[in-house]
Amino acid sequence: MSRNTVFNEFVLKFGTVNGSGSASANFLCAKVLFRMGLPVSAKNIFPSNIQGLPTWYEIRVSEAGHMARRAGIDVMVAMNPQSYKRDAAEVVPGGTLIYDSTLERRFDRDDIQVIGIPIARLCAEHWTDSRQRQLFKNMIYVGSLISLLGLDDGVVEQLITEQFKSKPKLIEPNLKALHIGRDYARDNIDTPIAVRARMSDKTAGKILMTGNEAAGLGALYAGATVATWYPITPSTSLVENFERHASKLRRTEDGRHNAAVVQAEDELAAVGMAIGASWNGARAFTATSGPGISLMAEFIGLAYFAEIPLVLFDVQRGGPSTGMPTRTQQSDILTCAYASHGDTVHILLLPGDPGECFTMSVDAFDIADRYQTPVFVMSDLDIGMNDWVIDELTWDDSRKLDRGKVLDAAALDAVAEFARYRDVDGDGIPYRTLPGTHPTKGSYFTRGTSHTDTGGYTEDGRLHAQMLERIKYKIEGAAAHLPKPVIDIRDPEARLAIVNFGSTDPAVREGLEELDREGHVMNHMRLRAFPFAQEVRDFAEAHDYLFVIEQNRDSQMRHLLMTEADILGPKLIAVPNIDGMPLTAAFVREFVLQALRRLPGYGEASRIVAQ
Amino acid sequence: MSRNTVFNEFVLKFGTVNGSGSASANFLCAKVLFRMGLPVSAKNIFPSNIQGLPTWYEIRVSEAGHMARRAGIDVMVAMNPQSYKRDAAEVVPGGTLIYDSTLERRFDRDDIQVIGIPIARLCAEHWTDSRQRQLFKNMIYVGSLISLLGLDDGVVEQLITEQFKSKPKLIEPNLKALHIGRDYARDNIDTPIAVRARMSDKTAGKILMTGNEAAGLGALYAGATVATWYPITPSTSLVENFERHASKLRRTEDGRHNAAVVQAEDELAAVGMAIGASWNGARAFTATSGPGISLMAEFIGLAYFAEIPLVLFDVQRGGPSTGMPTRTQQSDILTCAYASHGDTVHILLLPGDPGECFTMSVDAFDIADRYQTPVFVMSDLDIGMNDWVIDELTWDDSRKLDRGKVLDAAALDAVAEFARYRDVDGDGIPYRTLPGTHPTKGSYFTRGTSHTDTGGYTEDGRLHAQMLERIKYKIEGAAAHLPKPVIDIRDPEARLAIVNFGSTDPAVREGLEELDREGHVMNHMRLRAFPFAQEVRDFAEAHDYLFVIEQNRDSQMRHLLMTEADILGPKLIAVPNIDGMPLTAAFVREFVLQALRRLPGYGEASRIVAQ
Amino acid sequence: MTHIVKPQFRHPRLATNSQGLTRRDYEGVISTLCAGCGHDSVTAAIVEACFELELPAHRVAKMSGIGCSSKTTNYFLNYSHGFNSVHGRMPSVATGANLANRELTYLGVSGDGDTASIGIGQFVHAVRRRVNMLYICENNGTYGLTKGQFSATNDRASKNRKGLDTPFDSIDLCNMAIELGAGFVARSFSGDKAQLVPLIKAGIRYKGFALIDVISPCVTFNNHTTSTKSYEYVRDHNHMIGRLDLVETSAEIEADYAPGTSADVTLHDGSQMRFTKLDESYDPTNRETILPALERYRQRGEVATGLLYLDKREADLHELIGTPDQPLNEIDERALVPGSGPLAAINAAHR
Amino acid sequence: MTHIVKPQFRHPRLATNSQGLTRRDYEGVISTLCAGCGHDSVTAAIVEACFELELPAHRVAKMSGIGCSSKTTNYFLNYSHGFNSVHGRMPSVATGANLANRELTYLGVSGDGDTASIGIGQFVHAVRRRVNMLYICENNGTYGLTKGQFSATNDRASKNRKGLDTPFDSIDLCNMAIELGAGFVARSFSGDKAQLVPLIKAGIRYKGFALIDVISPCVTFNNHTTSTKSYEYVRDHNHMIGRLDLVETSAEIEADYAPGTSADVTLHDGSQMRFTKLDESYDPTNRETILPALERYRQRGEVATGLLYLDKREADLHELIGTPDQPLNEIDERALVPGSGPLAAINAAHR
Ligand SMILES: Cc1ncc(C[n+]2csc(CCOP(=O)(O)OP(=O)(O)O)c2C)c(N)n1
Ligand SMILES: Cc1ncc(C[n+]2csc(CCOP(=O)(O)OP(=O)(O)O)c2C)c(N)n1
Ligand code: SF4
Ligand code: SF4
Ligand SMILES: [Mg+2]
Ligand SMILES: [Mg+2]
Repeated sequence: MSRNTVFNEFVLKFGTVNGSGSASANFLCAKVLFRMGLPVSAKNIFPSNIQGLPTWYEIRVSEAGHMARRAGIDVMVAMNPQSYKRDAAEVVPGGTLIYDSTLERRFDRDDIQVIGIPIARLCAEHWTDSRQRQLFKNMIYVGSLISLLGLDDGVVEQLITEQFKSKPKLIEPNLKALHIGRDYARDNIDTPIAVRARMSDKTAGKILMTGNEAAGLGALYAGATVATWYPITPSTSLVENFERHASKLRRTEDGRHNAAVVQAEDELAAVGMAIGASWNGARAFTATSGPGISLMAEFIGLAYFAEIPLVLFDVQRGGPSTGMPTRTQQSDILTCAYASHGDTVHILLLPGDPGECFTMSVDAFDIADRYQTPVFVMSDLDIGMNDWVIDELTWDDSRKLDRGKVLDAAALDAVAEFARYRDVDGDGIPYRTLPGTHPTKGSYFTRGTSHTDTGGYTEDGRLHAQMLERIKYKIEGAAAHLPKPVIDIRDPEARLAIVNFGSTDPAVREGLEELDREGHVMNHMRLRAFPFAQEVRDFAEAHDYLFVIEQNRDSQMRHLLMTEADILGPKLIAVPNIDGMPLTAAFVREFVLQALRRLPGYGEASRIVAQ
Repeated sequence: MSRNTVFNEFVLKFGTVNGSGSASANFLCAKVLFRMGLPVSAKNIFPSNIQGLPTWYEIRVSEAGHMARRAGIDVMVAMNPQSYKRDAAEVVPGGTLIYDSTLERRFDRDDIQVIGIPIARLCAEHWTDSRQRQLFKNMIYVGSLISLLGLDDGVVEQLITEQFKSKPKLIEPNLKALHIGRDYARDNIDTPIAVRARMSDKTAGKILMTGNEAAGLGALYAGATVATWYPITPSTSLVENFERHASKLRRTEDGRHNAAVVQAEDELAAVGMAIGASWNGARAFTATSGPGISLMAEFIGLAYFAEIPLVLFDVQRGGPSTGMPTRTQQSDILTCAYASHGDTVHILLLPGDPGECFTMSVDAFDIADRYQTPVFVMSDLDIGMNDWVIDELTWDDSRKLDRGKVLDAAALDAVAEFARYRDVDGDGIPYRTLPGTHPTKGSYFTRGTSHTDTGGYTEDGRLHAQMLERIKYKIEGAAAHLPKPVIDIRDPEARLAIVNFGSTDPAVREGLEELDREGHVMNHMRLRAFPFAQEVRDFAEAHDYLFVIEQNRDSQMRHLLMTEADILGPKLIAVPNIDGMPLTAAFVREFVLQALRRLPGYGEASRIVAQ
Repeated sequence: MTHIVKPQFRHPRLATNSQGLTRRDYEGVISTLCAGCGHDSVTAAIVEACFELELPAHRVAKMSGIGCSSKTTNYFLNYSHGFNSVHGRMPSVATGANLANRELTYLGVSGDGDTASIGIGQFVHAVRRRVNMLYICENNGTYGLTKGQFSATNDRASKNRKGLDTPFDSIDLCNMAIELGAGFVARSFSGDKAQLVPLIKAGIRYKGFALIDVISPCVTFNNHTTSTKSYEYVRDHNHMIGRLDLVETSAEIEADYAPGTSADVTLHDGSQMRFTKLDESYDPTNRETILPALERYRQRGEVATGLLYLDKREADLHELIGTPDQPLNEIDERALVPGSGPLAAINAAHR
Repeated sequence: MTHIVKPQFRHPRLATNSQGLTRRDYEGVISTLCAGCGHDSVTAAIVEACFELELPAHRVAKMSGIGCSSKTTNYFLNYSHGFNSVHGRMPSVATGANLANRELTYLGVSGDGDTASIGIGQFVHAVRRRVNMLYICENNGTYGLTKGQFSATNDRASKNRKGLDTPFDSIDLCNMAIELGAGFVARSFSGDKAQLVPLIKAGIRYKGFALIDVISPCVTFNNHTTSTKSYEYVRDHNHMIGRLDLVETSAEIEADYAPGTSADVTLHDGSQMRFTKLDESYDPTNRETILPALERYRQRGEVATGLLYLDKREADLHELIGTPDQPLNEIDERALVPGSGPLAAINAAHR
């Protein structure tokens, strides 16, 4: 340990081959650091294939709490010769690269510290079975990090013991491999590396969870009973998590569980089933990604126009088309906001981390039932599949599900006339009934064709227009009851602000701090729902320019801010990012600085006093 | 004929039962008036069913050339008791209603002239077969219009003779029925009616054609050889017309014809086939309406990203969902402009009448080939299925098809390296090759996943970003080469203008004239393509306010003008219309006047001089 | 046009069933189909079957796609909820509805375009999932509502109104369903109410996926002499392979019958299906022999009607995937929402 | 990761065929599939078959959907254009491509998810249209690329890695294709190159829709002992019903063979398919007997492989709809654009 060692602020990256078992070893490291009390952010950068290609895992450790991805690797564990070149190039000057020195390699960098550990040889010395030789390699490099990086011995061993609880025979050899790595590094490497982890206390009350697990749990807590889906990266694990938790938490006495999960034949069927179930009074949802949304478009229009509650999770990935299935983007915003032909506008919820995936997932069902309309939860690969540090999940046991305006048999007996599509309360929201409720009252005909307020078929254009206007009014009315934007007034005098949503938030917040340090204080609004609340307009009103940061090419949220929040285009500065990687603060800072230079009067320092 | 008779300016409407054979009788009347030298506009208002429901046919005659639909019926031929009430209510005071007086009826209107003709009785007297009795009823009311309205005897008889050319046996009884009606009216009705037709010369060089026929012909003239489609109102007749004309004009020596028309199993397959054919070098297209576009979304994104030429006709109908399948709207604008998930922007052509359906259909294929991207021709039910008076179709025999950048074997031999997705010319448009061209050069792999410029698979986010930026640049470059807006500077000083597109044009032009007469002179721009040409921005720049008239609820074109032509929202006054009927000048006038009252400084008279 | 509800005066002499409902109560709004359309006869048969089964009308959910045929769900069972979804996708909506509440009766009506073209994928998978529903395909070999294009069930020999041939072999929905392991597969003819009503009754009672492919002529677009889906053609070529009766009460079940000509199958609810063979050699429960038998009829140009196939293992989607007995849409919130308790363990597992 | 082109040095001793191409010339870029994946063996068989057929590689169009299997079109025939379209929709893209140019050879590769789930509708209709192509389904009973979910071809008896049953009956693509009247239907096994190569050759030569359903184990997700799509299971239960050879030259055709054990069918291009029966009673040209025969194998738990069905009427979509002989994409502009002349008549007809 040198005097200049940086503690608890670094990026550790693993370059491995997929399908080689490295994923769980890498996750183990993230968990160890987390248990050491350190905020970590773990990004899995994996190929769209199953085995044999380069894959990476980045762990940023930041005691200060910066949880965005950060470029510039401090410690690279380069276990994949295919990617040596790229991996070496990413290491910061003075950083460290650890590789398997069983065969000699050169990395063409004099400015980094290259540490060779003869991992394959060590494995060969201790194991004969080839599968074991392969697997334990991973544990050897983890072990080496105990010595080299300061992973806590006890925490690692504790975690390994927990991990193999159900297969106790595996604990021993894993610990053995761990120790081989630890001891080799301890005994053979004496030059200390520039960064190091040590125990802290910054993760009390926190957990490490993916957004897909949180969203799946949210659906469970929302009382969803029907999940119909079609596998697609990166949304698959959402439904899998729903099912897994349901099978435990919803178990009935006879060993079944109160939920139906059906893998449909495609996305059209998946959403059709969700609509059918929802129409019939179950809370139902589907989860998919961009291509699935495209396929669901026709059905989404039906749900909108026939006013059927529907919850869709869009875990966004790199588009267009099949695009970059294992990379992250926020590029389905326009597609979802206006999904389906004809005039349609849909409610979008925009979770900013896995914690909000949980809460917004629950909210989505209430909102869908209340407004009888599709609700999209717009997650993305970064939130959905990566482990984030979030607050422990909590639940308010007094919370009741809001099933919206559903008339039961008694209520039907009490009303003079039931008209499915009539605006009785002046809020644009009609009452609905469920099939089978009452022998003679409340039945109606659901259709995607134009209809009267009792659900009868009509070709009277004025009635059709009224119906559409009411639906528009209903959805506009929802705006005030959706999750509000999170507004951070860092300086009441600031004339500039950053607007963002979703997974870019850690990068934006870190970027704001950096800009602040350089004299550019800006306010911040993170959007959490569409259609926009009044607060969004007010915030825009209060600033001269808004930098709209989003991970898509065409600045889709900026479009919506112009057209649906009436913010003038020139006020909204587009900050698009489309390389498919989780956003970095550096990107935010650089892009904003560049743009500032082009803004007359704001270039030098933007701590500008209101005129 | 009274002294106050209005000549050649009236609306004649037929209220009949669908499936009763009235459609051809009504069309006959429109043709007669047209051949009498009178501009006519014929609107078929039909139910989404096959037989037994009310259906209407409106013919506006206007020697002055106003071809928009006009409310207020001068002569109503009310042949359907189901709709008597509505039909009578639509007649203008002083107007005429003609009905079948075989059974007595009352119409509760003292302010209109009600003429009874005992049509069923006349039929029963002359024919015994029930089908004939039914059919010839129609010809009897046509005959009565010779006497009552001034349809020209000779022209009618000539047309009947032409119509039954292939079934000459039918000429005689049809003429007989015609004469029965004519003579009965002549001999029994002596009060003249307020409007009348007489010969004129305003249709020289004109024809009467539907947009679907014109678009089908356009595809034929563009050299399209593969048409793949799925039946849907109102687009079906487009492909049917393509096939019908192809079977005559593309006949080969052995009796086949140079085209393949395939009815697919659904819209996904229809567009998939068109993409496959286009990829393989045939000019291919599909035609559909809103629900079909929704279903095609995933494939459209593939064509966009893999850069495959594709022509789609969207004959728009009332949305959302199944909506009003037999009514007109312009509500797929946003859906088509941004069809498919991820970042996509598509070229839209916006024909304003069947004449442009022909020319833009031809253009669409050139543009699709040139830019290697989907091109939508955004027609609608009104243009597509109604007969419009347009200039005769013409064709420049020196015109060559622009097949875009396709390398043949010789060209491949000449290039050092072929890279499918490389921007060689700086216009963002790469070169493509067709399968089977060259034994060893030019093959590449087409995919919807992210790719390098040679078509290889990549997960490198920067390459993906470059690819998407190039495609964006390519499409933006197309803007200058698409059909330009039609700009009518009615007063160079005017600060106000109307913007519209598509089938609303006759109503807008007539409305402009009316407003003009009332002191509100406004300029006019009819959009003809998206992305927008510079002229669109310039026109907006030159005016204070633009009324954007469109047949959808959410003012979708206004959205695009804000976001894609950078026109400030407050300048763009939304004028939405969604009752599913072809637009009227009265709507334009009234809406604009209302809006004017809310515009400070423009309320009184808008002939305002530039400040 | 708004939807026209039939006048609701009650004829004092109309018979009521055990639900206190008359035949009239099983009707819907007035049909807007063409006079003579086969689909209206199917509607009438459904009304009759539901009346005879004494179904509580409101416990039926009527599911359909888009087409003339799909419209008919509005023309029967006014006390039921109906769902006219999108073209070709009724099976998924019906599956979802069924998942939410396994206790209602699901009656799907579709057309040959809706089923065999755009909907064939969903059809196949609904069969495979054994969704407990009766799926009636009103098969006219044409697209009625879009004015007479050929559908995929149109026979190759058949011509359209313009005298053009279908160039392709037709899809036989019954064969396909049998191949996929459907539970109950029948073919019938809209013109034969005596055959159709008991088939509908049995199909409703069957637990699992029941298909009735009803040839239902389109008088406007496909009833000409060269069509194999015309009234005339079907009347002339109809080959009834057997007669089916649903025997509900144990008293009736005891009644004897000529042995050898009949095969009885007891349904899950205790009622019996009595199948009287008209074609000696045809056994609708033998998967191995029926497809070749049907192929022979086809080659002879005969339209085999009746119960074509019955899988006696009545098991539906819910049993296959093991959902609880209680309808999912009726489970109390308290049984669904785990509450704050289990979150402690979940949080702990994520540290 | 960019796509990796194999090193292109030519081994001087590599045999060339009449096209002047070596086996290596029929290869593609390096596979990124899991080591041992069945799909790589199918790729190798395709390379071999194309080499032996002496196909001009650039006259082949490689069509696929999405999945591990669909990726493989990149791993053979580098000189061909490939089209990796969207999930489950390859059949329509292939149909369109074929419409544009009837002279190329269309080779479609798909997976069981791509074909039997999301793609079943397009599959059914491509079969029905008799699109002239060889459609290879690399069937592993699972979704490889999305990590091991059950697919619709997974047998009911089969368990997944977690020991769970598929609750549903499997879809048998061969039976379905036979029922729909496909031209050429075969089943094979990726582990049996000797059987697979001649089937691929014959399937390519057959004019019309040819299906080979190749059981192609997924070593990562569905090769465990309880899977019926594992190497072990298929090896143990493989029942070859016959051996197929493609005999190209008239000289070879003359060569005699043991009579009674073989049935020869002459293809449209003059070559012959020689079918040597291994199961005496199985006649792949008899529609009536093969489905029951296949049902019997199934009940015995046997996987019948070989040429299961052959429709001797070779006729493809183009013949059915009567397109001209010349590929549509090659017809000269002058023959396509009617020019100003005919407009006079058209205009006249609209006055
Ligand atoms: C997505 C979509 N495509 C096309 C249509 C147009 N369409 C309505 S009904 C129909 C065919 C109906 O045929 P079938 O199911 O046989 O019913 P039938 O009218 O013959 O009873 C079509 C193509 C539509 N409504 N939606
Ligand atoms: C529209 C759409 N939905 C889902 C996916 C995700 N996806 C990719 S491959 C695949 C399944 C592939 O299974 P199969 O066809 O059997 O191929 P295998 O990988 O087993 O060879 C799925 C569901 C997708 N790419 N597109
Ligand atoms: S068009 Fe045909 S299917 Fe439709 S209602 Fe008329 S007869 Fe029936
Ligand atoms: S996951 Fe399965 S199907 Fe995919 S490459 Fe690996 S072994 Fe093959
Ligand atoms: Mg039909
Ligand atoms: Mg598979």
